[in-house]
Amino acid sequence: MTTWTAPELMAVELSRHIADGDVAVMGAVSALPMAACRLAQLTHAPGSWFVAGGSGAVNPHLGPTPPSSCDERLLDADCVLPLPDVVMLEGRGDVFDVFFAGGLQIDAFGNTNLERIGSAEHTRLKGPGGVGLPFLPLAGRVIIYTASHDARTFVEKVDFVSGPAASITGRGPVLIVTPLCTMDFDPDTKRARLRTLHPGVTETEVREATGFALGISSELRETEPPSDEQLALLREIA
Amino acid sequence: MTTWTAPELMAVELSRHIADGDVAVMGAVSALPMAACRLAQLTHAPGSWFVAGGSGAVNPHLGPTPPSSCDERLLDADCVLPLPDVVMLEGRGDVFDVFFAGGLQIDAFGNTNLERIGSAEHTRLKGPGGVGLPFLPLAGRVIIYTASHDARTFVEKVDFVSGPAASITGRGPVLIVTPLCTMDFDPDTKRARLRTLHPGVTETEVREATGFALGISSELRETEPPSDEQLALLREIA
Amino acid sequence: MKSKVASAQEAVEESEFETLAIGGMHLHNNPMATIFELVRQERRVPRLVTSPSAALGADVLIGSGLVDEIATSYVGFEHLGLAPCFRRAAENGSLKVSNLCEASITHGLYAGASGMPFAPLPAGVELADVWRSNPNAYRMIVDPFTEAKTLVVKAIRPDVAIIHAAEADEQGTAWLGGAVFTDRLMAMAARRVIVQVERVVSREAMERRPAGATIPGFLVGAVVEAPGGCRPTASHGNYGYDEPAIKHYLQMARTSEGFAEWMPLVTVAAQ
Amino acid sequence: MKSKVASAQEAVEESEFETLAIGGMHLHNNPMATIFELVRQERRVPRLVTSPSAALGADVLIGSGLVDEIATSYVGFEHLGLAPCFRRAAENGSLKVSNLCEASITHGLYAGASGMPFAPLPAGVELADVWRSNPNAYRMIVDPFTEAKTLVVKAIRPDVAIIHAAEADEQGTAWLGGAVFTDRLMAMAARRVIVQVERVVSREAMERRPAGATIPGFLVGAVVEAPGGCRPTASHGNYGYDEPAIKHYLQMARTSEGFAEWMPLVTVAAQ
Repeated sequence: MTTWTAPELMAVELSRHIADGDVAVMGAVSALPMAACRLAQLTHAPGSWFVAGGSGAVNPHLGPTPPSSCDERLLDADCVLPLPDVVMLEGRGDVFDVFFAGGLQIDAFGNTNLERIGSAEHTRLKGPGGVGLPFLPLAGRVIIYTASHDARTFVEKVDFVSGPAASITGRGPVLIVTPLCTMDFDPDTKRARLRTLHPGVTETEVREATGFALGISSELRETEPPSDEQLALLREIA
Repeated sequence: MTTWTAPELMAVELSRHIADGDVAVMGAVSALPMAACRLAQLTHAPGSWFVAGGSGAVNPHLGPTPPSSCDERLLDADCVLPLPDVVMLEGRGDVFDVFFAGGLQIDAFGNTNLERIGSAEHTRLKGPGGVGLPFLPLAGRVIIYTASHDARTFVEKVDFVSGPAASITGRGPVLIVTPLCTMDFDPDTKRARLRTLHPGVTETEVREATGFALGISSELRETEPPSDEQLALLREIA
Repeated sequence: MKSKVASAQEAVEESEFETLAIGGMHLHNNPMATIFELVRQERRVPRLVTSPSAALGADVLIGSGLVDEIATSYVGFEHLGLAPCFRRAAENGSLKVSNLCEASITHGLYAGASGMPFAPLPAGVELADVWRSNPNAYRMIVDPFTEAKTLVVKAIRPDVAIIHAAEADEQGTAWLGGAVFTDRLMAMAARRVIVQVERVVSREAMERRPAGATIPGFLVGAVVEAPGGCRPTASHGNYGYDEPAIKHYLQMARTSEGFAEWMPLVTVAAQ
Repeated sequence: MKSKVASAQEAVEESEFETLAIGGMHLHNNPMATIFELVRQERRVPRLVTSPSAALGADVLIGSGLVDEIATSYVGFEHLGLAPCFRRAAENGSLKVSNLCEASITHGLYAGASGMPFAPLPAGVELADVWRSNPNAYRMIVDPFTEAKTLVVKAIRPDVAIIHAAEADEQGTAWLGGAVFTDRLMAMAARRVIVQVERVVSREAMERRPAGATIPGFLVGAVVEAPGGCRPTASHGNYGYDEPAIKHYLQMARTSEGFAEWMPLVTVAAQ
C-alpha cells in the first residue's frame, strides 16, 4: 500500500481545488500551496496559473519547491512580475481566483489572524503581521491551510482580523485544509463544518482539536487518498 | 572662420545652462535638449544626468541623436527606467533640476501652451496636447526652447496654460532659447526680457518677431558663439 | 491548454467595449494591424484612451469617424507634425477631447490596475488649465491628513486594451522587446487585453525574460500574430518607423478625402 | 565626476533621518552590513519602515534597542519562526508597532515616490482590522466621484532608504540582480538612498541591464561595497540564506541576553 505524509495529503487535497484556468496567489510560508498549484498544472488543470508570493514568479517550475516564498530559485518561471505589480493586481478584484491564506488563529467563519493573540493592551503573543491578508475580500475564493490543527489555532472568534472572511467580489473562504481534515462552510450560517476526515482520523479527534463548535457536512466522507500518480509527481515537485 | 547653424548655436547655448550634478528631463521633439545635455556631459558637466522623454533612457549615449524622444536607439544608455517611473519621479519635486519645455505659444511670463490657439469654443488651431507640461511647477528650473520665433508663438498671454510658469518647488522659467536670441526673466516683473542676441541678429528683428512687450536685460550682449571644441563634439553627438 | 492565438478579426469580434485603450508612444509600437481591423469592422469607439503620447493609431481611428471621445494628453507626430484627423475632428467639434496630462494617464492607469477608485496628483499640477477643461475626470478634494487642497483624477479602467509586443507565447505571456512605455500598465488596468506580436514563440522561449518587460498570460485575452503589425510606425526590437510613409500619410490626411483615399490602400496592403 | 562609493561608516554618518526604510523581503536581501553599522554607531531610529515582509534586518535593529516605532506589515522568519526581538519588544511595549498592510506599504511608497500626498486603497481592504489599529496612517474619506467611502493611506517618504543590490557603479546606478521586491520603489520614494552591493563595477558593465531591475544613480547618495553584506540572509544572484546561522540567531535571540551575546560576535566578524 502506498503511504504518504500529512503534508503530502494536504498538498494533493489543495491541488484538487484548483480548476483549469484559475489564477492563484499565495504569500509567506507557501511551499504547500505552491506544490499544490504545480501539481494541479501537471494533472487536471494545465491551464491554471499561480503567482508565488513576494518573488513575483508566475508559474515557477519548482522541483524542488523552496521553503521561502521569495527564494531566487522561484524566478525560474514562466515569467516574473515585479512585486509591486502583484500587489496592484491583488487590488483589482477580478484577477485572482484563489488566495491561499493561513493564520495563528482561524475562526469559525474563516477569519484569519496573524497579528496577535490577546488584546492590544494585553498581547500574549505578538504575531508577525498579516502582510497581504487584507486583500482576501477581493479574492474569488479563499483557501485556508494550516500545519497546526489545535484549539489555540481554531477559535470561535479571532482576536484580530488580518484576513477577513467577508468578501466583496467573490465567495470568500471555501475550504480549510489541516493535518486532520478538510472543512467547508455552511451556506446558511457561514460557519466552518467538517467536510472530510483524513484517513485514520476520527471526528472526535477533530472536535477535540477545534476550539469552536464544528458543524458537519451532510456529505462527510474520508479525504480521498493521493493517487500513485499524484504522489509521484508531488515528490518530484517538492 | 567657423560657421554654425541656428540649431547648433541653440544646442550649445542650452548646454551652458546645465550645471554639473543637474538632473534634466525632456519630452517630445527633444533632439535639441538631448544633444545639449550630452554636450554638457562631455564638456563642463560630466556629472550631470538627463532622462530622455518617453523612452525612459537615462543618459542615452547618442551619436546620432534620434529625432524621436521614444526611439529605440536611446535605450543604449547608462540605464533605462520604465516610463511610469519617470512620471512618478517628476511628481516628487526634488529629483529633476531642469525641465525642458516648448509650446505652440509661449507668453511673456513663460507659460507655455500646446493645447489650442483660440478659445475652447472657437479653436483656430488644435494643438497636440501638453503631455507632461503640467509638471513644470515641480521642476527646479524650466528652460524653454523653440524653433519658431514669431509673433504667433510669443504672445502676451497664452490661450491655455499647458505648462505653468508658476513654481511651487523651484525657480520656474529661467531661460528661453530661440533661433534669434535668448531671454531671461526680470526678477521683479517676472516678464521675459532680452538677454543675448545671436550673432547677426538685431534687437529690432527680435522685437518684430515677438508678440509681447519685451524688456531688455541691463547686461544685454551677443550670444557667445560655439567654440570649435563644442561644435566638433556636437556634430559627433547630433 | 487552449491557445490564445487568434486572428485580428476574431480578437476584435470578441471584444466588447465602451472604453478602448491603445498602446504605443509617439511613432513607436502603435498596434496598427489590430487598429486597421477595428476600422474594417467599423467598430464604434465610444471612448478612446491613449498612452500619454498617441500618434497614428489614434489618428486613423478618428479619421475613420469611429471615435466619439478621446481621453489623451497628446496626439501628434512629434517632429513630423500635427495629427491631421485629430486636429480636424477636434476643430470641427465632431470629436470630444477629454484632456488629461501625462501624470493623470499614468497614475489613472495605476489606479485602474490597483483597484484604487482614483489617484491624487502631486501639488503643482493643478496650476495648469488641464483639469479645469475636463471636469468629468478631475475633482479637487481636501487631503484628510493635511487639509491641503488636492487634485485627484479618476481611475482609468479600459474595457479592452490593444498593445503591441515583440513576442508572446500561446498562453498569452508577452515580452515587449524595447521600451515599455505605459503599455504594461495599460495591460494591467484593462479588463481584456489584445496583444499583437511580431512572432508567436514557445513557452520556453518566453521564460526568464526580464521581469519588468513581460505581461503574464493570465492578463491576456488574445494574441494576434501580426508581423510588421506596427508599420508604418516602429516596433521596438524589430524595425524603425517608416518616415516617408508617415510623411505621405500626413500629406494625404490633410483632407478627409485624402484620408479616405489612403485608408483602403493601407488596410488592403495589411491583409 | 565624484565617486559615490563610501564605507558603511561614512554612508551612515552622513545620513540624517526620522524615518528610515530598509529593504529586502523575508530571508533575502536584508542589507545587514549597513544595518550592523547603524548598530555600531548606535543610531537611534525614530521610525523604521520596512518592506511588506521584514526579517533579520528589522529584528536586529529592534534587538539593539534603537527603534522607537516600526511601520510594517510583517516581521518574521517565514518557515523558520517568529522574530524574537520584534516579538519581545512589541509584547513588553518598548516598541510601538504601526500596522500597515502590504497594499498600504506598496501604494504608500508609490505615493511617496510620485509626490502624491496619500493613496486610496481598493474597496475591501477596510474589512480587516489593520487600519483601525493605526489611525495615524489611515483615513476614511469619500470618493468624490462615487460618494463611496474610501480608505486612504498616507504617503511614505523615508528620509533614508538602505537597500542591497548585486552591483552598482561609482555613479550609483545599481542593478538588483534578482527579484526587485519593493526595494526599487523604496529607493524611488526616499530622500536619500544608500545602496550596499556585492561588487562595484564599471559604468559600462551597468549599461543595458534590464529596465525594471536598475536604480538610476541620480537617486543614490552612497554606494557601500559589502561583499557578503546580506549574510546570513540571501543576496539574490549571489548566495542563498544560511539556514543554520539563522536558526542559531533565532535560538540566541530568544532572550535579550542571548541577543547581546550574538550581536558583537557578528558585527565584529562582519568588519
